[in-house]
Amino acid sequence: MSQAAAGAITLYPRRPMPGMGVYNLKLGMWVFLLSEVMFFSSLIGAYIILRFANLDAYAQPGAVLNVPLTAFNTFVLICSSVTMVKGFAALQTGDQRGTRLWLLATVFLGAFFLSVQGIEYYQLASEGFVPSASSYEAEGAAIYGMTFYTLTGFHGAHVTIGVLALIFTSVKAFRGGYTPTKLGGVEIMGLYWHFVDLVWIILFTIVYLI
Amino acid sequence: MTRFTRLPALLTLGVLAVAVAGCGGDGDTGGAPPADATEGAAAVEIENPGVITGTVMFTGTAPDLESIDMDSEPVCAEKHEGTPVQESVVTGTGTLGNVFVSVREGLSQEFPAPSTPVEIDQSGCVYEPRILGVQAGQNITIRNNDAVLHNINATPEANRGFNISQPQEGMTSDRSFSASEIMVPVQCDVHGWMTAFIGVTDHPYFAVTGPDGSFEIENLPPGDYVLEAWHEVYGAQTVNVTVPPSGTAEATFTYDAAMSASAVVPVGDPVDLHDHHISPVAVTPAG
Amino acid sequence: MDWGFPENVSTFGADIDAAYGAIFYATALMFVIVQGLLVYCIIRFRRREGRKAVPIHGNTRLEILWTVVPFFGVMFIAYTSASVWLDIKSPDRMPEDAMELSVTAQQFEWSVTYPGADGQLATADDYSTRNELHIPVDRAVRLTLHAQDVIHSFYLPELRVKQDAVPGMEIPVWLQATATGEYTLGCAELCGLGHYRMRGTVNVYSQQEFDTWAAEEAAIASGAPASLPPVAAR
Amino acid sequence: MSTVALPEYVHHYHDPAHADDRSFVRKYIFSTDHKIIGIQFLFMSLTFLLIGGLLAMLIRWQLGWPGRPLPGGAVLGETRMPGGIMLPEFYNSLMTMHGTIMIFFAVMPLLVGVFANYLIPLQVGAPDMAFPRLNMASFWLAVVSGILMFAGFFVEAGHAAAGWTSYAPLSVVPEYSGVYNGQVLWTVSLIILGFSSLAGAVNYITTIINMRAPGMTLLRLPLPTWALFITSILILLAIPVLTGALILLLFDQVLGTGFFIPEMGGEPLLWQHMFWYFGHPEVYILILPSFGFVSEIIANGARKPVFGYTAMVLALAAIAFLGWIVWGHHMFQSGMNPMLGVGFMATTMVIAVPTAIKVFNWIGTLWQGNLHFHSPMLYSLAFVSMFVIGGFSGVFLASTPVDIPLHDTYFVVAHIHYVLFGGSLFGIFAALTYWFPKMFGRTMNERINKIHFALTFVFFNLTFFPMHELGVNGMLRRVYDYTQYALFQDLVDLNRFISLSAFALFASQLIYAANYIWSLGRGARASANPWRANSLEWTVPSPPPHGNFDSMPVVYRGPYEYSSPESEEDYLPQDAPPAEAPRPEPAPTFA
Repeated sequence: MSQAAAGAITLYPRRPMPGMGVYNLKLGMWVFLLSEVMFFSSLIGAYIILRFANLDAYAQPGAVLNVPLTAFNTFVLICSSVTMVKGFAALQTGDQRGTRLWLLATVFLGAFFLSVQGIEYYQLASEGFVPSASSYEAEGAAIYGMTFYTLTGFHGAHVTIGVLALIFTSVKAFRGGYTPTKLGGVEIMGLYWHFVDLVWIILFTIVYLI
Repeated sequence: MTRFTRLPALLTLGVLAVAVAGCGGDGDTGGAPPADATEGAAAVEIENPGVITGTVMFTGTAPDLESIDMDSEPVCAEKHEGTPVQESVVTGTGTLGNVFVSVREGLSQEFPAPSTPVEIDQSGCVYEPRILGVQAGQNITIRNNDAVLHNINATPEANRGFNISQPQEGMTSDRSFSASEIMVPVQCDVHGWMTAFIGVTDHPYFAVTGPDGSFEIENLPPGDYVLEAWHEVYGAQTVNVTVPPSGTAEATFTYDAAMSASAVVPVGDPVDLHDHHISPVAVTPAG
Repeated sequence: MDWGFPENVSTFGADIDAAYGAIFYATALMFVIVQGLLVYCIIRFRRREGRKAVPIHGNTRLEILWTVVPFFGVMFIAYTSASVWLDIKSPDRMPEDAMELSVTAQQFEWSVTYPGADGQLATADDYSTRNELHIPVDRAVRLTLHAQDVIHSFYLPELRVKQDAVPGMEIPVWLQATATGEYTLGCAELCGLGHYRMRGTVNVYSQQEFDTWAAEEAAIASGAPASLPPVAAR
Repeated sequence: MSTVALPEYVHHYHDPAHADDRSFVRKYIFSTDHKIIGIQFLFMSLTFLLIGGLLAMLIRWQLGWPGRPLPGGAVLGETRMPGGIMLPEFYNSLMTMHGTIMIFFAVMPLLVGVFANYLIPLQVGAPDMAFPRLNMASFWLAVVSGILMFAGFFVEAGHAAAGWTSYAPLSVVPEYSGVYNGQVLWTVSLIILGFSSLAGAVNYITTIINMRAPGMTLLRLPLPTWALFITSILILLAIPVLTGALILLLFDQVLGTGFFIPEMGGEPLLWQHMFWYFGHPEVYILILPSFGFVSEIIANGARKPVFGYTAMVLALAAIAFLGWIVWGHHMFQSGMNPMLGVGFMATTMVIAVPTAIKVFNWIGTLWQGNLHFHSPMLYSLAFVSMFVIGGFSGVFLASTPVDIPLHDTYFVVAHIHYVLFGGSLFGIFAALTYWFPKMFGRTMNERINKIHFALTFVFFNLTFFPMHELGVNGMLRRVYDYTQYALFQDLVDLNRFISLSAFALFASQLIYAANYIWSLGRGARASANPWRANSLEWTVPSPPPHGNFDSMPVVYRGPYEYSSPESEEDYLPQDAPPAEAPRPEPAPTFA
């Protein structure tokens, strides 16, 4: 047990206990993401139940939604996970410039994803597919619109928060705020980003493909 | 199903939080009129006021009225001689009662709401009167004269609705509507047969016909008006009238028993005022 | 006020009451054991000067015992309950030849629709009663519950029936009364400010009385004026 | 093990030479100190406990004297109690808010907000929480949420009135309920409270996993910390489901969607499934921490190790796990497929097993002990006794056929109050009293506490035990005026008796409140370890300084080594090195 009696402060040794072997911030993020899993599970569960209860109200894949566009968008989001990994790898090797560039690339891809989603929403709305009952002609479409926009909208909100956090992280990276020994911020950012990516892959499968 | 979109509620949540600390009072008395408001249209000086008189005629055979099964509410059944009926169609000899007649177009002035409330009673498990007119902002005093629970569920479109209860005899509640709306349906959910309609106007020029079908609207500024008649079974009609200075205009509406088949009674939705020039008497199938 | 359930006039009510009784005696026994042990410990091991507690950390054999015994106890209760439950609620087990009625709940009344002379629901000669359920004794009755607005719960305490009526769903319920008389009909699920007034009566008649009543009602229904077009409220 | 040293691991321990120079605002209002936050939660939730109790008194007035004007009740206004006569819609608001406030703003923050915050770092030997600022946010979000919830009483058309379960469509459509913004406020408030609980749970879990002192293995954790750990996991996983359901409800309420409206393709039962999928784990959130407190206090009072410590931990975990697969037992009569009912009955019945383990282990802990009946011990013993009754009434409700006559009657009300008041709240009284010296450096008046205990125990049973009888007679819950039913008319006398007992029960609680407040300023000074207990919080001064421990404690044994042959005394602190006598303590203040 090493107690650095540096002045007035007693320091914990690096790992006081046989805990999970991860530092607080990372563990906290994992724990938080568990709750996010439950949140999205509840929304997806509601979607599935409502869809089974109103089979006729849901269009066939591709009948209403623009699947190719969203498939491309999914690819973009997966790419952004790759750039995120690259950024973190660069930071671990001390490559500050690489970190900054990869982070910026992730910001760009995230923002691009959101823009495409915005365009998709705009197109659907102008075709009459809005989340309320009266405006869409197809019978029973109210429940389809409601669930579609709620599910994708909450994912979009998570991506938006992620992009804002990524911008914050990038600014900090440009100021040299991260080093190979101080990389917690980037690592938990990555965890969150990969989670959002993973959720999208599930949502895309359920909402667009099935 | 009609539902309010209460997005503003969300936006004012923060304000509400402050309101708790600040007001702590009763926020629910509704839009009571200012205390110094003088009564009725007297507040507005009308030069050379005119009058509209008229009759709502009725042709054909009036239907038998639906009887109300009040067995489960003996307190109310006792108040009726014989079997109580649903007074949806009240006729005289060739005339129609319970028609709400009001000026729909042609007024340019503003009329402050009267400070005296109008009253509606619940007695013997029916509303009295069944058809009620009130000015926007004017208080409606609702009274329970039965020793049973009544609830008053008003479901307007243009106004904030309410659903309040009066569990004991003698209880009164005051409510008002802020915007004109013809008509606001009122329902007692405990006694499904209990129905009333409240016509809300933003001026004092309205009347409800008696069984003789006659109505009179006084103290009108001279000018051209669109007059509308509304009946819960036979629908709405409009007619053009011209009120001469200090004179009397006549207006006649005619309903036929056959109209009940086609009438969609515009509850809540105002009639299309651009229809009135087609014919002086026209059933407006709105909705 | 009785100490038990209200008088039972339902065929399956006796099974429910028996299940209740069995659980009552089982838990009463456990209650005496547990609270008795607690009181015994409190008195027997109360503080004495100079005595030191015995530092027992546990006893595996005992712990296994009080894991296994309650497990089989409650599983036995669950097993015996299951068949009673399915006899009452499972649509597959409901009597085939039952009289069909339809019950519609709305704020704040029950309306019961009876088949007319043709014995079929949803035909022109149907008639209905408000806040009154009229049934013959000793005959299985199958009711289909509907709700117009919010969730209500069809509650007949003397007939041991309770079943929510959910808007958008059709839920079957069956019952068979064993005694004539007037019983309670209520709403057991909060349905708004008039919830407490949403009650009526169940009239159980002999078959003969019921037929008389039904004939009268059918006559009134067919002789009555055609109802007016619905007022466009609500 | 990585060789990279990360500054995140550095924690500041208290240095007595270094004066605490934080400003008043940083120290007591926007404090990041887990102890201050715990005490903030304490006063917030005690206020709500009082409000929730007052609402219950109004409810009991109406039930004892249906339709009779309450003297002075007219001050509540024409829309609530005109002339002192309660309106049905106000009654519905009262019972809705009694449930909501007691569950979400009184018992839950008392158990978790107060004690998870206060105890976890002290019991695991950490200087503070893993994320102190997140912890502060957790408290202030709860305050915002509480204000929004309370605001509902003052909005037009009154507060939420669809029950604490808020079943759709009643909770969605204003024309059905007569409630407008009150229902929206209810939803928004609980969404915000969800974020508060979540922030707390992330903190507690991380702290317990990562910030234990050396030697504090998982199986040396005191049982309150174990219980709070498992509770936090339940919160972490259950609250997001509620939040999801509430967001859909909010959309239905304000945006005109129809997730729960059948006319629009929605499913009313979906709300019930989502709500109870959260709601049943929530029930365990409301009882597990009390299990922990009571285990700790019974061992202390009996001067004996907890009987079957490992079994106690496993039982906690088993109850928490089973809590996820039993939610349907709230919905036996809801129109759910009856076959599902059978499955849910079976899983529900199984919960009796770990619960029985706990009860027998508590009795085992008393066996051959040397029982000190200090007031926390009395509360704890009452907890065991009352919780057992609540558990037994649960068996009736779990049996699907027996649930038919009992569902939605006062039997359910009796059951929930035996568990939540007789259980959780007795546990809370035990914990509040037991840790009072640690939190405030003073002791509560023991004699007054014992009077409070006796009155509460008697009037609690007089209030709630007869409710079983009401329920068996068929009396419905959530009914404004049961005398409308001919069947229930002869229940008035019993209801009046219950109401009088409830008033006495409420009055008895004021004794405790007065004692609590008086003791804050005037109680006798407490030593560091007045109960002669073993866990780490008793090794530091009362109240503990900012940063808790002077230096990192080292743990050598489990927390319940009472009457160990290793020690001369009948206790042995967790951090006492082997073969070292416990620190001398003055004679116990209880007797």
